[in-house]
Amino acid sequence: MSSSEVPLLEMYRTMLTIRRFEERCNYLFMQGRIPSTLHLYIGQEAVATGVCAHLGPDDYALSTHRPHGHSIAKGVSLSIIMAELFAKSTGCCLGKGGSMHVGDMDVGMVPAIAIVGGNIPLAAGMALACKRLETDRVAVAFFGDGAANEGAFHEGLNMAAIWDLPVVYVCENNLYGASTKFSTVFKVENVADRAAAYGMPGMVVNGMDVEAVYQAAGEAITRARQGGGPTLIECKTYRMVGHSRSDPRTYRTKEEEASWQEKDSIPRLAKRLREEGLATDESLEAIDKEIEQAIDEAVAFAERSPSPEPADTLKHVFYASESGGEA
Amino acid sequence: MSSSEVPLLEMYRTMLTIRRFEERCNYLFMQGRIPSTLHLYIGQEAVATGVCAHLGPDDYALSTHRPHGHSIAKGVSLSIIMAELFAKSTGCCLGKGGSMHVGDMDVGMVPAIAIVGGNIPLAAGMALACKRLETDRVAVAFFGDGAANEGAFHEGLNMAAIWDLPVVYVCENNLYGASTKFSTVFKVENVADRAAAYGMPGMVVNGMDVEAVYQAAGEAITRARQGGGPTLIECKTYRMVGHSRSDPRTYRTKEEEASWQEKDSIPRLAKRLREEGLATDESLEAIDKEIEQAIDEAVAFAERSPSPEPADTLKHVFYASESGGEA
Amino acid sequence: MAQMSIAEALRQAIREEMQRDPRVFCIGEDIGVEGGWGGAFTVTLGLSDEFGHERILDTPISELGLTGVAVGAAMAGLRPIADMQYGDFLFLAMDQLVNQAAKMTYMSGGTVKVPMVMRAPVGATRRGAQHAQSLEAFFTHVPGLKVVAPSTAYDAKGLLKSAVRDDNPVIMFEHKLLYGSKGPRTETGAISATGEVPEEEYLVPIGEGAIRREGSDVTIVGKLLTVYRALGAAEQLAQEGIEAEVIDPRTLVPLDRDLILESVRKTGRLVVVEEDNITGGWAGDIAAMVAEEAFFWLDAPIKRVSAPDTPAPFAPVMEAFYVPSEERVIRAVKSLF
Amino acid sequence: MAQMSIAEALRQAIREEMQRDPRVFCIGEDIGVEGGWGGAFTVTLGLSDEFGHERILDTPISELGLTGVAVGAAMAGLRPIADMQYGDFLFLAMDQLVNQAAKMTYMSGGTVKVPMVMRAPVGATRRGAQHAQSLEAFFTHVPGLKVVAPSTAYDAKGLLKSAVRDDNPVIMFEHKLLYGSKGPRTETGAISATGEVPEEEYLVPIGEGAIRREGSDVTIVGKLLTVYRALGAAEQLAQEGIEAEVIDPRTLVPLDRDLILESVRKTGRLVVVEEDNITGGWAGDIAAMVAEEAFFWLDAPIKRVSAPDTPAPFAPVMEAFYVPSEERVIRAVKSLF
Ligand SMILES: Cc1ncc(C[n+]2csc(CCOP(=O)(O)OP(=O)(O)O)c2C)c(N)n1
Ligand SMILES: Cc1ncc(C[n+]2csc(CCOP(=O)(O)OP(=O)(O)O)c2C)c(N)n1
Ligand SMILES: [Mg+2]
Ligand SMILES: [Mg+2]
Repeated sequence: MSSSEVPLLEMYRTMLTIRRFEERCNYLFMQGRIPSTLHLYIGQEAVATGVCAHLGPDDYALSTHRPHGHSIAKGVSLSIIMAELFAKSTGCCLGKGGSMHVGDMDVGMVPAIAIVGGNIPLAAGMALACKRLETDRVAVAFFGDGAANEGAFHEGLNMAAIWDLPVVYVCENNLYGASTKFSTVFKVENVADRAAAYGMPGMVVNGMDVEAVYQAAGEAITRARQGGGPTLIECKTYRMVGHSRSDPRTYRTKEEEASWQEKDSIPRLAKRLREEGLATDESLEAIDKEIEQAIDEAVAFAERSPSPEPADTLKHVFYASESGGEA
Repeated sequence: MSSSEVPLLEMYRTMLTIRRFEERCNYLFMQGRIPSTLHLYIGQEAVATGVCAHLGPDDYALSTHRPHGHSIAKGVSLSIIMAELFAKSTGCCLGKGGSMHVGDMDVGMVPAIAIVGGNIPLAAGMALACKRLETDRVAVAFFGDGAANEGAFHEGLNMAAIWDLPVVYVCENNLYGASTKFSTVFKVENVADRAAAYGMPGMVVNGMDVEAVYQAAGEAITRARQGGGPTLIECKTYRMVGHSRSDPRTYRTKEEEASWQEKDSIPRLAKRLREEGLATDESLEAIDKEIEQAIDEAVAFAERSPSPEPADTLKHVFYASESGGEA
Repeated sequence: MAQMSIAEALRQAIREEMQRDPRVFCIGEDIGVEGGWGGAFTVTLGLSDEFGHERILDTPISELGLTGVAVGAAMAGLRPIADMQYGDFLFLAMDQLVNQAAKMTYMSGGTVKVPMVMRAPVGATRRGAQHAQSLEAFFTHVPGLKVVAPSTAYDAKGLLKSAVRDDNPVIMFEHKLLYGSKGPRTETGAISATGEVPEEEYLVPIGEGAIRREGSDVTIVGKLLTVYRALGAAEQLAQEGIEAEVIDPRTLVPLDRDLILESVRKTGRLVVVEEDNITGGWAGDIAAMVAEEAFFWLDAPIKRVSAPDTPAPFAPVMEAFYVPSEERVIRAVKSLF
Repeated sequence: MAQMSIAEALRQAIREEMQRDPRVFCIGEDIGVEGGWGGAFTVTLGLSDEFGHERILDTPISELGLTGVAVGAAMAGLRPIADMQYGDFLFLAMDQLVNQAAKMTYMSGGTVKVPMVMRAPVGATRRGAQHAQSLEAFFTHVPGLKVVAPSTAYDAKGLLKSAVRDDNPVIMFEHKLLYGSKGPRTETGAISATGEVPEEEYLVPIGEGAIRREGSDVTIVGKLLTVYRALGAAEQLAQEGIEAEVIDPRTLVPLDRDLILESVRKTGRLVVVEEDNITGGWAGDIAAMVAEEAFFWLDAPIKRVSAPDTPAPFAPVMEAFYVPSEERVIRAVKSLF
């Protein structure tokens, strides 16, 4: 793929949107304006972005407890994500889901599953539907290194493989599952080494390089669309923030953090854009401003939106064709 | 290992005991004298025998819904197995367990687990105890090809590997999980190929050749005892009878069955014994007679044993140090 | 009208729904294997010849995985009927049912639906503790799931068809001793639940119970196998002058509360019979509802006739002690007078 | 005596038992990581410094597997204390708990024991439906498991020590809002359950309930968080002349039935308060027991104050509607007079 075909500038915008959105979330959380807990995606933006660049709104993406980045890359509006974090009735889940369950089926973003590994068989099932309904849609499941030790990983990948399902499994190996270091719970070097156990292609990719991610994901997604079956892509990446609220990150060293900070995907891509003549300091600055403005709007939307009524608790236990009503 | 060190004659006796015991079970079942259902081990005798030849009563063996062969090879008395099948109060589980749960902790045979794959993490746990208690004991889990698609397999093998536990996983690949053909649910050729996903050695062995099984198991068990960690051994074998009661076996061909019948481990070993001058037709005949007699005794024991009382149902829900009493 | 066993009625329901709607498919272990058994209890026998292996989809032994695949397929436009060989294995799939399937519609603010069915056999049949459990109470407790439990061939067919058309996850519990009482794979102790099933299309609506026998002196609520125990007991009680009303809720969630409450208001006495362990069972939940909603109509304590708080024992003599008998029902009823 | 939060009391119990018996060890995710959090709620913080990583064993994210490892280790002579980060994940491990741990002693005719503890936090704390459930009713229904649910620091320590010494699998449910109300990892809405804990060794026996407040007009049974809701309600009711007796069973299996029954025989009225969904909940089981055993002493219907039959919603305003409040308890009590 020549770099001219790669939507570098668009991806830059997406990555920076994720970064700035989450920085804002963190700020609002610290201020107490967002309740609950947050799992931020800061540091991993290149993964969601490079993968989702290949997906249309009819394709499915499935996420985890750390879903803001995937949702933004998949095209969920910032406003309804923010409103959900604010626990407002205009949120993407009407305030019922919260941070760990954001999503929007209208753009193919499945409401996120906060059970580690739980989305892996689900993705196989969605891919099965894509195939049976004779579409060329694909399903992509994002999950962490930790998830690859769940039984759900094993059962899901095996079924995807034996049935040649159009699904791409993207493992974001950020070296930690919560506080647990990868090397203490895996005796293999790469999660992708496990693909062979299912007769599935496995790929290891630099998850800090959005072009590399874009390239690998493109290959896997094309294969899936064309009936070539599933792929396991492992993206080596790093979460530059705590696992969730109030995580002092004392289970890892400052040196390790600094070394990954140097690999940050966003400055890396900015540099590349400038080198390629696709952007200047000024144009990048302008993008940043536009993004901040969009986030301002999302926050304003969330703030002016009404809270749910207490008794809304009772709605939506069962699905009703008439939206809002109870079956 | 020179063949003189291999206890061929002893293993022959064990294999034939399993075969004859189960033939008798089948006959008694057909007569309606054994209630319930039976999963017979006929055809796979070399596996249990070759592995258990390396185990002492302090080592643990874990089995499945198909546990008679493992129990006999591990040294459980025929009488208490038969009494359990007869649902008598003298059975190894006092009539509470039945065919799928036979075992006897006094000889290290863990009461069998009929949840496919369920014994795999359990074996890791028992091995953990062996290690922590500073013994040189090992745990061996037997399970089928089908079990290797359970999440329990994945989670259990990974933990055994990362903690270097003294456990040996013996997968008896008899080409079918119930009626389901191996090749339709695996995209790899060997179950043992999956060992690499856990950084664990994997071995593929001819499960119809007890010497080969003995050899491989010896290597793995020695490694485990010496602190070298777990191994996954796959034994290629065949169940020569139905999966359980009333199975017409129409999901496989007569040709396939015949081809495996030719590989039957018992005549193969008999031939070898004769060739090595370790036995004659007469001495083998004598062994068979002794075995039939031992089985007669087991049946007689089972028959003359009393049934449990109905209200015995209420006992043993909780463990009590005073045997028989309730906590 | 045709005479059908429950296994046949279920097969007919699946066939009709698969013919009607190409999105419907079956998924499970050993359900469509050529030359196989049609699942553990013959329900899907022959269907893969008719519909092919893509629509009668045999899976690896991966209960969590196959359930998750069903949930995902349902979310993306198919209508799976999943098959659990024994209800006992649902514990392996519980996360996908309870945390995913049951909560997806709610967590998404009503935007996502999960139209799937999970079928699971329950009941003690001489196989020991891991192939015997009654799982109803584990699932009636989960908001977002519907639960049905047919005891007749007519209901089995009509409820399964309704379940397939429902836009929510529905769990159908089937009792092993009720599938049929003939044929090579029949269970010892099987009861003939063979009954008339109309040729023409019909549905049994989810949420409607049935009065199996009218009576004025005591209400007996049973489900699955224990409906028959209750009816047997009622016949004997009638000879002693006690007229029992026997109710079969058919659907456990949503429950036809009014049917039970009205009956209790009429009879003033309630006995609930089920095969499950007494503590935390479904019977207790019926008792609690009545103790809250119809207290002033009650003339006597509410009795539960359940299995004791033990795992299921293997020996037939103990199993017979474990599973509620007609005699135990009769004794419980008489203790209220 | 020392003042301790529940988290501290649990840590102290673990420390003492590990010092006393070298076979005791902890197993779970993120429980002993150097520089980590000591589990999701700090209970094991610092213990790996004291006892090493072999005895505070960090696992992969493998709930079924780590539970199975605990079961196996218990069968082979160790005494594991397993840690589930959130109770909700028990659904992944349910097979190992229900089919293996709970049944092993029974299936083996009483020859095998499984002395293990599983600790699991429950309760809604603004994290949405998959991190909020109350799991008690799923496990009180399983013969072969013991279930404890401490609401004070004293009980937390004493019950955990008893659980470790028990030769059977014991599940301990802990409420997230009760761990402690100070420190960086405190939950919004946490209640101070800090209390006096003796310096000297003591046990709280499994199976003994406690009367938290005496009263003659109505019995309120609560557990975990709802003990505090019941006590708050009782204070307000007293101002209106209604004296409520508040019972905290502390152990759910085996239940101190007599304590509850005697109280109801005295007061004639019963309200059961719990955070779990009403249908199929533990509250219903208490109601059923009383409707069977103390019917003739009852002056009024039995009331349950529970969460509605919905998954836990995220938005705090809805969560407050979902979790039983003092007001709802007061209303329920008043409806009985
Ligand atoms: C089944 C399950 N177990 C445990 C948790 C608690 N938990 C939430 S996130 C997390 C770590 C996940 O690690 P990983 O999969 O690597 O994803 P990351 O957080 O690094 O993105 C854990 C243990 C959970 N949510 N679900
Ligand atoms: C968890 C679970 N799923 C399904 C079953 C039903 N079942 C019993 S044996 C069996 C086949 C097992 O195949 P395999 O592991 O290859 O062992 P084999 O029977 O060939 O010895 C199945 C599906 C079960 N007992 N447990
Ligand atoms: Mg990670
Ligand atoms: Mg097999």
